[in-house]
Amino acid sequence: MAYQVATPAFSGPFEVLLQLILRERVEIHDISIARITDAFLAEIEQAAECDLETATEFLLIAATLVEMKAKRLLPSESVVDLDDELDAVSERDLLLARLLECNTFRDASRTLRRMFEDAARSRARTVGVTEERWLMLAPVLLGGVSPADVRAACLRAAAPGIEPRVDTTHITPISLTVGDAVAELIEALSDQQQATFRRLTEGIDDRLELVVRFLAVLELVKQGLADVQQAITFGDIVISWTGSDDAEVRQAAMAGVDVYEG
Amino acid sequence: MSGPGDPAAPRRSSLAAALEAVLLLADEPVSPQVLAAVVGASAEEVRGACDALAAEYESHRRGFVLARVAGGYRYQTAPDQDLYVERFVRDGHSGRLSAAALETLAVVAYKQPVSRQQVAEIRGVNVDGVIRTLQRRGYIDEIARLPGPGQAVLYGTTRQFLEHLGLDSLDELPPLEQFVPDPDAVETMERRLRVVPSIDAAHPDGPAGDEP
Amino acid sequence: MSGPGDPAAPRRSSLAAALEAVLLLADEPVSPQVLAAVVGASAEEVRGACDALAAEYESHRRGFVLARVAGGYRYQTAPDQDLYVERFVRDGHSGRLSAAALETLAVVAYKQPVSRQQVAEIRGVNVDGVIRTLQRRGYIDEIARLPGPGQAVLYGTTRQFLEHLGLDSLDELPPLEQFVPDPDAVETMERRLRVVPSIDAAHPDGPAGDEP
Repeated sequence: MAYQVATPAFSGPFEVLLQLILRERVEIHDISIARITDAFLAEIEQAAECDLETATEFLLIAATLVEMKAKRLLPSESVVDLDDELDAVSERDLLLARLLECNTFRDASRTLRRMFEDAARSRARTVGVTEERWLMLAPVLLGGVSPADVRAACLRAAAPGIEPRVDTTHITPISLTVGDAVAELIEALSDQQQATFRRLTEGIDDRLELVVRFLAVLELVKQGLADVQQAITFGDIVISWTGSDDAEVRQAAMAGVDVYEG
Repeated sequence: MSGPGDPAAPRRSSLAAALEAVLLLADEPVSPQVLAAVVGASAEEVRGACDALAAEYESHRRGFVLARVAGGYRYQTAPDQDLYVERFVRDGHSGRLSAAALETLAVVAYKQPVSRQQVAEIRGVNVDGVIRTLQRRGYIDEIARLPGPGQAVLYGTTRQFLEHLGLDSLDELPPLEQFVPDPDAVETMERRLRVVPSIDAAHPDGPAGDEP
Repeated sequence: MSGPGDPAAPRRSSLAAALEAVLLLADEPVSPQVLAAVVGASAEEVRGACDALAAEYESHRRGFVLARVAGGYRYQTAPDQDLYVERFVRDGHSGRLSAAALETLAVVAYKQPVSRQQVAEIRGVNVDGVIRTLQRRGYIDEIARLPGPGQAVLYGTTRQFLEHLGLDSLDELPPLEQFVPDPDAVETMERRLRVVPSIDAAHPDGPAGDEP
């Protein structure tokens, strides 16, 4: 019911560099600097909260890469300045170390996500005491409650998404988020391997719903999970599954598709 | 924690398990009609399954019973465990306000004077029982009545409420907006907290603003 | 009615029934020590009885489970009833954490106590906003302060974090080593970052197709 806007997960310059190195399978000095810059700029543009500090980080990394590349391109002198070389090595090691750390916590966070999701399937009874006779017996009902808790409770009571009674008659309801649609598509495509967009959206005539599904297809392509072909303009769009059939990999892919939370 | 149980275990109806799960989370009696809609069975089937469950718990002398209260079902402690339950509650291990009850109290605190109906609109659930408890425990009280037919009671918080929170006056309650994350959320919450227009009209100087 | 329950039904210990009653009223995980004091048994006996109850519920495929979480026991719905439960509660569970927030949470979970500055260094971005979100959600909190000027706040995960992950303690987090890239991956990254111009000649300016 609630609108959810899916935006790409913004997870830092290391993440972007990691993507470039691991996914695109190129050596750092083989990437054109323009491509790196494009990728960084694209990332910055998409980032919901990009501050000066973040931009600076990106610049720093880009500059480091430029420097590394420049060194690489220069004709190698027979006499190499040892200091320069050491600098280059330690720079690289530092970058490598940070990339490794980034990679480690990214994987750890995906496992956390899975644990959260598994745990969410089982909900705790937090009802507490319901019978009035017991409630009247309790020494302090407000034990440990602070003014801030009261404020939080009031905001919670009024917060969106808690109960479905918002008056939504003035907006067109979207029953499906891009995230949902991606999950649906992954399910369908990994099963059928190939399908046309027309077939995947059979029976759907709401335009918004179609758009949501189309965005989901683009998201899959971006995640490297699908290929799209269209033989002629306005022809059928054929979507082929290129992702893994491993459920874990698919879940990891889902973690990349994110609903941004303020 | 999860997983299929031991295969030799007796086949329990999946309806019973679904009802157990739903009722475990219910903080007020749930009617057979609501249960039926949730688990996808008829109210008749639900009633049968609930009664069977209640009988099963009783014959196994469990510590809880499935009681039929106010036209619905809810879990309660078995009467023969009163001794332990009383100790548990008296020692302050439980009996704090549930999150739901605290929300009701908070809405009253910030929106007072406010009617039961208005609180229910904001919370999205019936709050009669909670309001009664809060009033009997001295945290809220009747502070005015709406004019016009029906004369709905308007509630506000009490001195005792302030004392328990260590506050001198309501002005010391942290302002709602200061802590709100982003403009979108503020707007949504504002909209949700806005009292329904029809009531507003009947109550011009009422709790429409944000002032506590 | 003898119910479809266990064949060896009737003889249940009164300890089990007392625990069932008390746990029904608990609004957070209750430690074996507290349970022991309330029901008048040893913590050891309580643990044994709770584990037996949990096994019994599971083998009978009840709609609820007795889970061990954050150092205590509590009733939860059985994971396989999530469909019905979802339909019934419809609460704010949908607010998934963003990938950025989740990665920050992972850093805090594994590195705690850790300062904002340290987290930012690892993540390579300013994390102020995300830290605030995580704190507001109740997953992390200030747990100490660095000595010396400035007294930077050190963050750690909360009990609620454990509860939401369904963990008994932080020891149950999968070891971080498990996520460290394997030597092959490290080597690949290393090679791709290499600047030493030794194989320059063999490697003109083209895409490196031969990389693994």
